[in-house]
Amino acid sequence: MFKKECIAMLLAGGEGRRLGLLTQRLAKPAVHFGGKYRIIDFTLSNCSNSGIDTVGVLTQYQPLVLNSHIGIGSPWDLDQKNGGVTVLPPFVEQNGGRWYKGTANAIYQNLNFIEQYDPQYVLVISGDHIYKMDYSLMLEHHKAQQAEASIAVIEVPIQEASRFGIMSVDEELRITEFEEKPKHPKNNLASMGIYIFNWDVLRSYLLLDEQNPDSSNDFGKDVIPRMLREGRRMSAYRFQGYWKDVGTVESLWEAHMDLLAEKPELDMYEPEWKIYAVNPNQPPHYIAPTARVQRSLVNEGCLVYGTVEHSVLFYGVHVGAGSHIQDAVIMPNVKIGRNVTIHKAIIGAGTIITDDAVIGSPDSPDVILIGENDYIQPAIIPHS
Amino acid sequence: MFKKECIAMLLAGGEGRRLGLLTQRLAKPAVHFGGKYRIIDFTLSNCSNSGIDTVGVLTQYQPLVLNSHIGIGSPWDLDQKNGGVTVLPPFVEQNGGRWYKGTANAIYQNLNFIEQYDPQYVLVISGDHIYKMDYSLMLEHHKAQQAEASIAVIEVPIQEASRFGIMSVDEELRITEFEEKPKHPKNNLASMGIYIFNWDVLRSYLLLDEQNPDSSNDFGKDVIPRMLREGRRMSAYRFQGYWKDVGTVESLWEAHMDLLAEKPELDMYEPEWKIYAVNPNQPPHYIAPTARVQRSLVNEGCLVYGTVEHSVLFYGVHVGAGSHIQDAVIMPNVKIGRNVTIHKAIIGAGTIITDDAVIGSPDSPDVILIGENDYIQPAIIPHS
Amino acid sequence: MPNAIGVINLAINQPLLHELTYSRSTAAVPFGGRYRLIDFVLSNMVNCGVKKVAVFTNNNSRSLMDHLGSGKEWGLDRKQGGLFILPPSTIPNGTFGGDLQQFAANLDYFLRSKEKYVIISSSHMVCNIDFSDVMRSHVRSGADLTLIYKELNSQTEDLSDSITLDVGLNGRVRAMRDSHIEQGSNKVYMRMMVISKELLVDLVKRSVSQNYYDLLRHVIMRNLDRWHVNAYEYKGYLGIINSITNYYRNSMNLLKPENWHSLFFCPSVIYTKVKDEAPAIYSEHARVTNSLIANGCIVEGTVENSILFRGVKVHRGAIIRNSIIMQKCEIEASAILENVILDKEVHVSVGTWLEGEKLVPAVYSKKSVI
Amino acid sequence: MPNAIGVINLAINQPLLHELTYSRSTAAVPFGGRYRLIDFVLSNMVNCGVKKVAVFTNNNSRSLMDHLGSGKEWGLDRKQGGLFILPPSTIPNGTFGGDLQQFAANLDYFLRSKEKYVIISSSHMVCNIDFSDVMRSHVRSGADLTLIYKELNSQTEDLSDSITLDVGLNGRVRAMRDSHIEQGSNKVYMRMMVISKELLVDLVKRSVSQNYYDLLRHVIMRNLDRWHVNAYEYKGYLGIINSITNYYRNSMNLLKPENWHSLFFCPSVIYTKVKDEAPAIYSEHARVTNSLIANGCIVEGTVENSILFRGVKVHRGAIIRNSIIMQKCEIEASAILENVILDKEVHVSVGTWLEGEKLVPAVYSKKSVI
Repeated sequence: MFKKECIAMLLAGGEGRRLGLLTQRLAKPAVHFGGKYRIIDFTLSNCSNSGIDTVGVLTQYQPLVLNSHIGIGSPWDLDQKNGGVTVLPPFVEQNGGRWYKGTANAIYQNLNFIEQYDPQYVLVISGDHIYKMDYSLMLEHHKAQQAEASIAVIEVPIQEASRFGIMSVDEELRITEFEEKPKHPKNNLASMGIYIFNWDVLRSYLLLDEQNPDSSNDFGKDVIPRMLREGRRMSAYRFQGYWKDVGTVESLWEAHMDLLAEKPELDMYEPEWKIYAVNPNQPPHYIAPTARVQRSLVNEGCLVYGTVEHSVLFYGVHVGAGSHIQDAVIMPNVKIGRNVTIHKAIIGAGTIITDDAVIGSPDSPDVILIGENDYIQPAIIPHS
Repeated sequence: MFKKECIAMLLAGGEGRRLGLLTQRLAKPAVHFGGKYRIIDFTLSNCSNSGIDTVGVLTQYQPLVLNSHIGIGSPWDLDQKNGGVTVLPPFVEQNGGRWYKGTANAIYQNLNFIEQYDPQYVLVISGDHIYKMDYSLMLEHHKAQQAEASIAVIEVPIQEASRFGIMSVDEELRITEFEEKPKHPKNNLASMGIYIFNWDVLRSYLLLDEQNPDSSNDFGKDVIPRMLREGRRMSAYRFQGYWKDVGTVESLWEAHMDLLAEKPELDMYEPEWKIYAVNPNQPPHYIAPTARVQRSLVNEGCLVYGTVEHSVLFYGVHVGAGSHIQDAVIMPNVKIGRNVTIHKAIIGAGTIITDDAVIGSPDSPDVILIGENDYIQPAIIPHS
Repeated sequence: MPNAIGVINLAINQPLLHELTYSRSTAAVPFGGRYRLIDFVLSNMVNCGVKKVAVFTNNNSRSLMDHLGSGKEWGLDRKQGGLFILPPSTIPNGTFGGDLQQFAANLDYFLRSKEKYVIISSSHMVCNIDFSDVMRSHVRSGADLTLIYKELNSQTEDLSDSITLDVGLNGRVRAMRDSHIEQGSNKVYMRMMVISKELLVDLVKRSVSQNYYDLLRHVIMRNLDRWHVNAYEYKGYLGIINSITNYYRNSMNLLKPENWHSLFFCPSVIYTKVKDEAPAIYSEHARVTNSLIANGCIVEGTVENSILFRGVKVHRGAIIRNSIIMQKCEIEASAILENVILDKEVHVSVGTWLEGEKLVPAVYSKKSVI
Repeated sequence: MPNAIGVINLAINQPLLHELTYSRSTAAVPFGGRYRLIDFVLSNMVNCGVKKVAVFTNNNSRSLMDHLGSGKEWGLDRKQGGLFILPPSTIPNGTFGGDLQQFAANLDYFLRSKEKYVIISSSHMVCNIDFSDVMRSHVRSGADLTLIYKELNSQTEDLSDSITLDVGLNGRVRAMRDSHIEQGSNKVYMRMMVISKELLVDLVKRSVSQNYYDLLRHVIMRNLDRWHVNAYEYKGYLGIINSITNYYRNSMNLLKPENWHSLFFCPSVIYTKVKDEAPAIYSEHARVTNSLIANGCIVEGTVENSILFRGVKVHRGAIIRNSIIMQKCEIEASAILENVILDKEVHVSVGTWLEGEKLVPAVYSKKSVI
């Protein structure tokens, strides 16, 4: 194995319970996003585009889809002999195995993996967020600040601050205080859960943390506060740009609608920062003479005979004549019959919706969610 | 994912306890062999050379070295987007995980993996043996015989037959009887532990076997006998050629000595059937003016100043002036000082042997084994 | 998996498509909104399990080689086997040697491989064919040679320059005829054959010494009666791309969903070089009907009866009708395009009006700025 | 990782090695029992983390391209970046354009990439150099240009055709001199430089319009006083491969283990195309001394002071002395070879005696049968 300056450990075990039906058979990072991608594609593409060529992906909940999605990493250019992407499920010893206790424990259990690359820095990220970020700039910042740990931060509305790890920093961006989900947040600089550590420092803290029976073995709750208490040099790295946790049905739907804005905050068309995905090898989509498509994203392999407005169609979606899709997210290979109406909904992959079905309504405040591989007939339409 | 006609499931979890020091930190399939390879390289190369491009490698005991050895499968040409090699450790669910109960259970636990390729046939092999075999010929035989299961068999000396699964066959090579390690073997046709199954048949037997609380979930002990009892069409495939289980220190040493025969039974120089290995990127080895090398295999990166007779040197081995190595297997990166004598021994990778040490003797009946990364001085020479 | 090597024979008899082949070989001509012609035959071969494909190139192969790369997109980037791109051969006096010379120069490649059969195909017959079924027919019939044809009607299709087969009731080919088109139905040879490696090697060895250079015309067609020649009928969609007019017509045929489905999905998918483009985005003002749109397109204008390749930008107020717009073209506001083919990266300025004839589209070459 | 693109400049000033370069470019000449010359500079670049390497080829590049393939062996088979093999350029009137033309034709490549520096190197200076250290020196010194040299003694080394540097006490290059060898110590320019991308692009743009074609001689050497030019001293093993004699001498130098160790291990390993050969096997009758033997060799005879590349067979009774035997040669029984270089796949028949002169070895070309 070869020495690497910086390797990434990507936490991808999230259950995403609040995504309901969508995460029954998938871990949250494997949920479809943006007409073409899965959530984890954004983080993997960030690694690839940032020149980080060694990524350990830590899975545990429903790892099969993630495993076969990641494969040998070709789509993200991570199919490399020295490094590349390695899927790291929890380890089973002769006397059994169990899930990672917390984010820090997940890294701890893979010390051996990290050490074979003898890295100077370890980047810890999660596969739960939609954003584009050049980690190499954060690493430059980390080096320039001679920090032992750096945390990427973003300004959030103060009323939402209590959902995040909130930091106070001095004028040199050194972190002076860190509170995990404070009830009364002092400011609005939230941790994005993206860390760069000097590996020797992280290593010693992981070993200490494991020895502490009271620890929940979590970065935000245990490791970061302890490092700060003990006076480690910690720096905040300010991120500006689109960053979204798509952890609920509403936020997943909203994030899709964000892509349909006049000038979306998240630009997926930048040639220098492509978002890579597994390619389904589909032909260009066909828009029939009877169709009307506006303010929408449509992927390859679709056949559209009806009206699609302000919606996102993933690959292989069929929309029958007379159907009207509005403010909806239609995941891969959904087949929609004729004269179907869909408003403000997310339809899971592989679902079949037969003629004349009506899903959602223009004035419903809620997003309707239909699961994967479902079969929806007019009689059994779920309402919110 | 794409349909595959035949995929391979390679059992690589063996502890290889009888290899003692060599398998303290390695699973048996990861043990070094043949001056350049690890044992599993022979099976992986067989797959690659037989045109089988989808291999699941089932690990459990000490999986780390195997994991990083296999990587994305490039050396064996198995770094493929559709299929390729996938390492399958035991699976951890929310309530925990544990080791595979038996060989059949190992396949059972990976039903999902197999099903994504929707194969017609599944080849079950293990990573414990040294042999070259064209599995595509066995598959042709399986099809020609319209068998539901085929077992590769080899003739063994009748006195050793009780160590194997022994078969009786009719004149069409249909299996009429199968006994696992019989006390009084009726003949000498031994199972090589290489099976081809029709996937639908195997699948149903794995499901049945799991429901049987009395089963040890093993192919040889449970699944094969049951299939035979129930009248499934089972065929024997005769293999002729070199095949060796290198499960003990003696057999590992012997197999190396086999390579040094005038005309070795196992030809590693056949251009049409290369044995692939991870490449250590070492320059050609150097034989000094003071050296003498005869009846030996020497890999790249070696520096030889002494005498090497009837021995195998792996890559990066140094042999100091005045040293004499005879009938020995010297694993990677072993550094041997001056005036050292080694007879009939296996020296584990990375070990340092200082000047004047004496290991083994010409007339000792036993093979001396020295472990990995050891440090041997003249004072503390182990004798058998 | 079939016991066969694939040969994509571009050395000879490749139709030229005027502007589209000035700077590329026919096999590299973009087609179907996303593909190059060669993708179809190459995908057909790998889809039936062929693991070794040799491409006989002609002289204009740089863009083809860029497209194929190491063969990774088709799973052919292998240590042994995989994709072999063979350079054009010249006979000693420097003149062009034809495909027979190329076979002869690479006989070693055929002799060394253990496959028993060779599938030889051109790239300008666009189709989605199950070669395993062809192989089964070949082996079952015990033929020396199997020729693949499609039944086409000369009244509805342009069959100029076609070779037709005369097939007996026993399914054997009695004759092959050059440019001999019957009224009504014709069995058009698809420039695809299966031949045993042994026979191929023998033919090449014997013919090359006689200064023949065209395997099909000089050897196969003249000696049909010597062998058992099996005919295999293909029934899926076939596009014969042998002129700009046929290129245009066959492209437009893909706007019928049954053809789209037949060519791209049945029996298997077609692979091409991945470009990692985001899904196409339609603005408020997009008006698209009866069109194929690839990923990476940004559509703000009107598109009718047209094909947009990957990464095309259509600005607000632009109108595109009955046209083929290749990769990364940009059509600025209020431009009007009708019956045109824009090669890659053409830039059409604000308000420009381009119009071709209904059956003879106007072609604008790569990177033009209009 | 260094903020740099690599350029391996084979467009110009490549020494020819007679028989060894009749059918291949100098960069593709086999060396060191297992490698090609280009492997050294390419490995040096990727070992310090360079992710993009452009190779400027000249006209004889087929075997070089076969060797490099998709760049996989060097980890350069990447979607963005990786290995770019750029064809030789000709200026409009058809004459050879030199390296400046090649830079000019590919300015886009440099302008698009975000790296700030460019490492430019030839391939015939065989060494194992830590380019990250060079980069640090370049950045620390604030120089526009860093030139790499090695201190060599004209009494012990053949320095003909060398360019030497005149370095001031402040470490800055005051002058570069062509074939101006001093008695004793010389600072020999290793045809390796680091330059800021911005300066390079500027130089290329300005010089190409003036019909210059050689970046080094026409631009750099004539304008040294305009910039801050930093000198970097390399202290490891250096082999200057600019003639058959030097090729032979530098090969034989590798039989000193300190050179072997320095070139192949310090600071990093050298990558090459993997051939998956088994370890070398020595028979009962093998007598090998002071030699380098690669994998796949089968040695039954006598080998002294020689280098055997991968897959060489030496039959019983054959004697090889002071020779270089390239890949897959076969030396039959009782043949005697002394002071010879056999190119790849030469077959020497039973009892043949081949002898060259002590300093001027006899060279037998690829695939000869003797």
